[in-house]
Amino acid sequence: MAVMSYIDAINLALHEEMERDENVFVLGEDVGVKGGVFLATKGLYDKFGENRVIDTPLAESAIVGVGIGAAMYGTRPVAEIQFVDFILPAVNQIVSEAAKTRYRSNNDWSVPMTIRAPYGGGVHGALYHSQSLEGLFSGTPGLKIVMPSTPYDAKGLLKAAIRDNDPVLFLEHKRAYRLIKGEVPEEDYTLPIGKAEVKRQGEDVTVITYGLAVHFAIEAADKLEKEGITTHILDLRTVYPLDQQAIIDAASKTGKVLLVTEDNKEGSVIGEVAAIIGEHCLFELDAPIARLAGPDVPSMPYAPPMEKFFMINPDKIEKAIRELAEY
Amino acid sequence: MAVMSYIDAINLALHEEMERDENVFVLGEDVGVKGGVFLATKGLYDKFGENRVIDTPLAESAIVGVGIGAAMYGTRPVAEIQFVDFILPAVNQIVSEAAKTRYRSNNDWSVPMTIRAPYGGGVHGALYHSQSLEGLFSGTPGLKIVMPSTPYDAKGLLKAAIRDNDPVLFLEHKRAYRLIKGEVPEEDYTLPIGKAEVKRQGEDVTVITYGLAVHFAIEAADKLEKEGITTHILDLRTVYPLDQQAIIDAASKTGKVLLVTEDNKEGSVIGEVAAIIGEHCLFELDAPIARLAGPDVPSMPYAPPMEKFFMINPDKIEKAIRELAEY
Amino acid sequence: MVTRHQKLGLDDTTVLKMYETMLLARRIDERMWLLNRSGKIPFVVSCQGQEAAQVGAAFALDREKDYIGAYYRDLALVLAFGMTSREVMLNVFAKSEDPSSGGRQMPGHYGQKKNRILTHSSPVTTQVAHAVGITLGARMKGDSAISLVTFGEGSSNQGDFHEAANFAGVQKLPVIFFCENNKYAISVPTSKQLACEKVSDRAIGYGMYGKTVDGNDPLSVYEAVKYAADRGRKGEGPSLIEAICYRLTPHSSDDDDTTYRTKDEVSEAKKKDGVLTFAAYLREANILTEDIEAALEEKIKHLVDDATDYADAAPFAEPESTLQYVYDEKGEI
Amino acid sequence: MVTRHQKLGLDDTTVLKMYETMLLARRIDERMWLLNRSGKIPFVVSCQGQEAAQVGAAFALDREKDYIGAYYRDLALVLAFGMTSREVMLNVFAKSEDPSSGGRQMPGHYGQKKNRILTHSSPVTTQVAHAVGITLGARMKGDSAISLVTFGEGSSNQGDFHEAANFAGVQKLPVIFFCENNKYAISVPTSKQLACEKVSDRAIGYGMYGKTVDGNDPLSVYEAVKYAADRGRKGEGPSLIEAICYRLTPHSSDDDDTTYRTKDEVSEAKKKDGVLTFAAYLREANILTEDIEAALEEKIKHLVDDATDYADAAPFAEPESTLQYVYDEKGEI
Ligand SMILES: Cc1ncc(C[n+]2csc(CCOP(=O)(O)OP(=O)(O)O)c2C)c(N)n1
Ligand SMILES: Cc1ncc(C[n+]2csc(CCOP(=O)(O)OP(=O)(O)O)c2C)c(N)n1
Ligand SMILES: [Mg+2]
Ligand SMILES: [Mg+2]
Repeated sequence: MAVMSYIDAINLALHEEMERDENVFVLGEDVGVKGGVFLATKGLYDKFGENRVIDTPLAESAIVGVGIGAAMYGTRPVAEIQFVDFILPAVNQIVSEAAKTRYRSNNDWSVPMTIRAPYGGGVHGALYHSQSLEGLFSGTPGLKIVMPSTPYDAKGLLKAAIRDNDPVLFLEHKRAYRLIKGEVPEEDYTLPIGKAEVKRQGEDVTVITYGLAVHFAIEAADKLEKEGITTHILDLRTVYPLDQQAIIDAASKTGKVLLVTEDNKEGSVIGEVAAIIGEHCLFELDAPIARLAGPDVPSMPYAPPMEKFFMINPDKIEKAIRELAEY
Repeated sequence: MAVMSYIDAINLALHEEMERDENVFVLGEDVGVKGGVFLATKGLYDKFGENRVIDTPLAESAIVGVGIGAAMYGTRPVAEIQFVDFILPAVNQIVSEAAKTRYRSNNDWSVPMTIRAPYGGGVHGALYHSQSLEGLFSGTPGLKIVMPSTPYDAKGLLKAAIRDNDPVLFLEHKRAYRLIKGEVPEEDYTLPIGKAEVKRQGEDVTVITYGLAVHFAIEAADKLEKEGITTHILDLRTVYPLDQQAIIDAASKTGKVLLVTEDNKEGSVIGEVAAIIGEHCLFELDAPIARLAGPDVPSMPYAPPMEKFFMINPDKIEKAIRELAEY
Repeated sequence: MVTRHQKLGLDDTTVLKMYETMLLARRIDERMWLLNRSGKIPFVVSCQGQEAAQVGAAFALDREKDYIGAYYRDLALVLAFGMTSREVMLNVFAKSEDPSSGGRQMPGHYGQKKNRILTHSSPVTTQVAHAVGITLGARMKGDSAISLVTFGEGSSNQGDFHEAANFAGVQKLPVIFFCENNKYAISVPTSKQLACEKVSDRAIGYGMYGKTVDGNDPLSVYEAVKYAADRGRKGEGPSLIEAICYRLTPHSSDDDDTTYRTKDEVSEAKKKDGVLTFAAYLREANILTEDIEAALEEKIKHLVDDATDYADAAPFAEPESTLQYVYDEKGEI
Repeated sequence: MVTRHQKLGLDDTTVLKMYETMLLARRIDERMWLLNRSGKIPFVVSCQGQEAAQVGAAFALDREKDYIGAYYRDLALVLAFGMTSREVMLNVFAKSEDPSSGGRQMPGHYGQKKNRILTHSSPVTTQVAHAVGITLGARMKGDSAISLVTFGEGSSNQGDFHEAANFAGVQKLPVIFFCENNKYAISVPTSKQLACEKVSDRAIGYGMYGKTVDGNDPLSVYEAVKYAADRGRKGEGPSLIEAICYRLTPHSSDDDDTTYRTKDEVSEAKKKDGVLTFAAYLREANILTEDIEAALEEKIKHLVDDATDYADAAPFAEPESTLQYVYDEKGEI
């Protein structure tokens, strides 16, 4: 198996899906000639031409809205939003339209579309190139939200998203793009949307998280293992709708739960994870549910000291796990 | 004190604030000559003229965006969005702009604007005239979200919202408009944004909710009282940022908590309420945290049997309280 | 003497069919109001005053192949595209068999895949982008179908109109942007909606062909839309056609229009009602004889009665079916 | 002989000041790139190629009274509106004293209330609506201030442009929509952004005055913006002015423009660089003598050095200050 970066796994998935199915096409800002500002769509324009790799005008609502129409027609658009922060002009098309099309038409019409967008901080992106916006979309029945943490998951889940018959919001951590590397099969495979995965077995404390924070948690767990504290890590992978059973199992396993997100704390998806635990396995718990998240300020500032203050990191997670273990 | 309907209390607050402060003005679709599709702005056009009561073009992003500019200038716009379902084209202006202006300018600029919108179901409004969208906005630091349940609260909180120096999303239950009546002082008063209120004292079960559901909960509690079950009801009033202490106190009081929302269950604001409880008073609980909410389908259908199936009501709440009481 | 419709290449049978479709729409619409005022159905939104424009546009398309993105006033348009009276009434009564939504959406929210009528929602103007996407998908698959998408003049001020129009312009997609300008957006008159003289003035900003026509005259509308359709099929890109109409009813059954416009204004407009003026034209041309007219009214009355009875008697969807079709039920999750 | 600038009512001192502002912007911009390439600062977004347009526009306004909604390339514009070199460099270095954001936003996100420069964000085109709102508020308070709001040609395709322009048109607000068309939106050329010939073709759709001018010539820009400003102040409503420029640098320090445009194209454009051509004009008119030019360069070098040193040495905000100013701290919650 080849070792590749997270972004290369995404690029590979796109190449493979476009080869496999001529209904798949890509549209977005700078995705064509330039290959995307992060180069996630590199090589597609040369290989598949401008009819299937479309540099659109700078208009997110149209990117999504036109994508919806093309999906209704029967193609499988993969729309790129340059940064998730810039998805907000398209919220109406995503929430009112893409997510509700099947339901409102009583299964007559559907929108098999994938919307990819980089999210997350730690790259000097400041307020508008660092956000986590999954929470905003995570009360939208009809939509699925996938946030892979590893190159392996990224490839398998992106292929599943493209083949899914409903709209999928596929969020990629921009700092993971080149930071995270891992083994990725060259052959075709998909992974199930809607399923969380245990990324590490442990007995003392359960960490439930997703995206880049999975790696931060693993780093923290590695350190703590030397002190004899073992950590059970559940990677949500799909943050909406949540994999309830996996959450219940993971929380019950150790009875001490730390929920981690890079998003602001209040209103993030880990609030919903806490609610599921409170509903289903409250009496399995030996400690209050702990949450580690960004502070409730609009987003992370640009200046390095403030960005660092905002961002979660392995040290903060380590500290929170230790506190729980000692509870 | 006069007894008046929920919508009359809102109308009164608007009249009073516009009289009190010439910086206050109203803008939105049909708010002028017609006085709003629900008549919430009735009489304002005649009294204050078309410069302060502006019938805008049909364009929500402009209503909010132009409002933001006027607020930056120093006036106090009160924008009406005709139905909260139609606020989605304005999400970018609300989330990226209004909510982040003070923070991103390091306190140099600010947006003292109120955005009013009717929400909620039970009026044969179908998918797009019944939604509860507070969950979508409830991870937006810089914004406040107020959802009053009574005419008294509506008047006091709307006046507070208009005088607030930051953007406030003020959501009014459209079924409450004419259904809910109550005593409202003719004189000027405000109520604190950010504070929940105990609407009923009880010992057996705590219900935490907001909006129209407060009345459903009271109705249920009245019935249950005859069976000897007493219910403690906390009305959140501000659903973002939440009043943590009031939630902790209310949950701890009875040890049995039912959270109620009319919104879809997964990702709603009551998930965050559950998380606060799980974090702060888990060991005060004698039963799992229960949640009663709409099902996770896009929104409530039009046909009466399906609408009824979707909507929460006093019976469903009564049943849920009884189950908890008997736990 | 060559008649106007013959000059446009329309034969007598076709213009009669156009009139029939307009009249059917009008009669169904009138019935909806009766049902509403008698408490049978909670909500009506009307096409009255816009039938001529809709039918003129529909007949300029290939109704076996092209797509329409309709909006809530497009009763005549969807009838022209193959939706039946029964299907419309099932929608109005919100019954399980309603092809548009199975009773999930409000009346007027038409959609039907087999007739290539896009599903639409209440937030205005979103359908405009979808209609653009349809032609993008079609082009990719070598299908020469075009699409026509409708919206009110108020809705032409939404950002989605601009973004979708520009997208279609850049990609030279065969989309016809069809604005049904009925002079009001609920209570707000065009003078407070638009600063341009004509909505079609916006065409140049998207490199489109633009034209404003009399929406009470189905033949003028036909001519303009036909021209736009031909352009589209020849690869010359999108067009923006504005049909000037008048909303003869209140905005919906929830609206009281007397608070913002005079009765005089409405009765003036009624004189130009396309259903009346087109009938007059057809009588003049000796196509709509007294016999034909009586037979038509009779046939339509029967259709409307039958549709009403059928839909009234039809069952609602099961309450539990509320939970269905959030996601593809053949797929995962 | 009467010079072009005299015909426009501009005296020699003023045009020299215009040039000085352009040159200062250029020199600060160049310094930013040096700082970036030497690893001192992580990010640069440039004004190079747009100074002439910005300065021409600024000088047509009342810089003691009017408002600007700037975008991230508007270094010359904000300098003309009173932001100092030090303040700009504090923004570039993201230091606590940065008046735009206290180091919270990326460089180029200008804002300064005391100089009536609206705060702006990264999502493009949102500021257009704000600039409209400013004049609505001003009018309500009897203030005759107008506003000028800038954006790229790519950004003119956002829905917010359309909605705000239409709002201003209907309300006849004195807003100048100023499009700095630099031919690219990152890698996407105008041919893939726009189907109209000129962005100003969109003016008619909003009942506005529209004009396209050479953005390399500050005098042409001055003339057009002055005309628009006068119209606005006379109550004749908004205008859309498009200045044709060229982006002389990559989109930002993160971009490699050689993957989508040729070096030849860029060097051709450099020949028309407004900083050079306006200098030539001033030399021709004997306003920019060799002495004056040397003194100017000297003065500017000193300003840029001082600003760089000052900003480099200035402290960052405290980490904990991350928590400040989410809400009004004088108020509740
Ligand atoms: C985004 C959005 N905002 C507001 C509404 C409420 N609304 C429904 S119809 C309407 C007026 C539409 O006017 P116009 O586009 O002229 O169409 P008409 O009804 O006149 O045919 C409004 C404001 C809506 N449906 N969607
Ligand atoms: C809503 C939004 N989408 C995408 C981006 C990413 N982005 C930043 S600048 C830019 C191109 C802007 O082009 P143009 O408007 O022509 O301005 P220019 O940079 O050329 O001056 C893009 C796509 C953004 N900032 N905001
Ligand atoms: Mg209209
Ligand atoms: Mg540009």
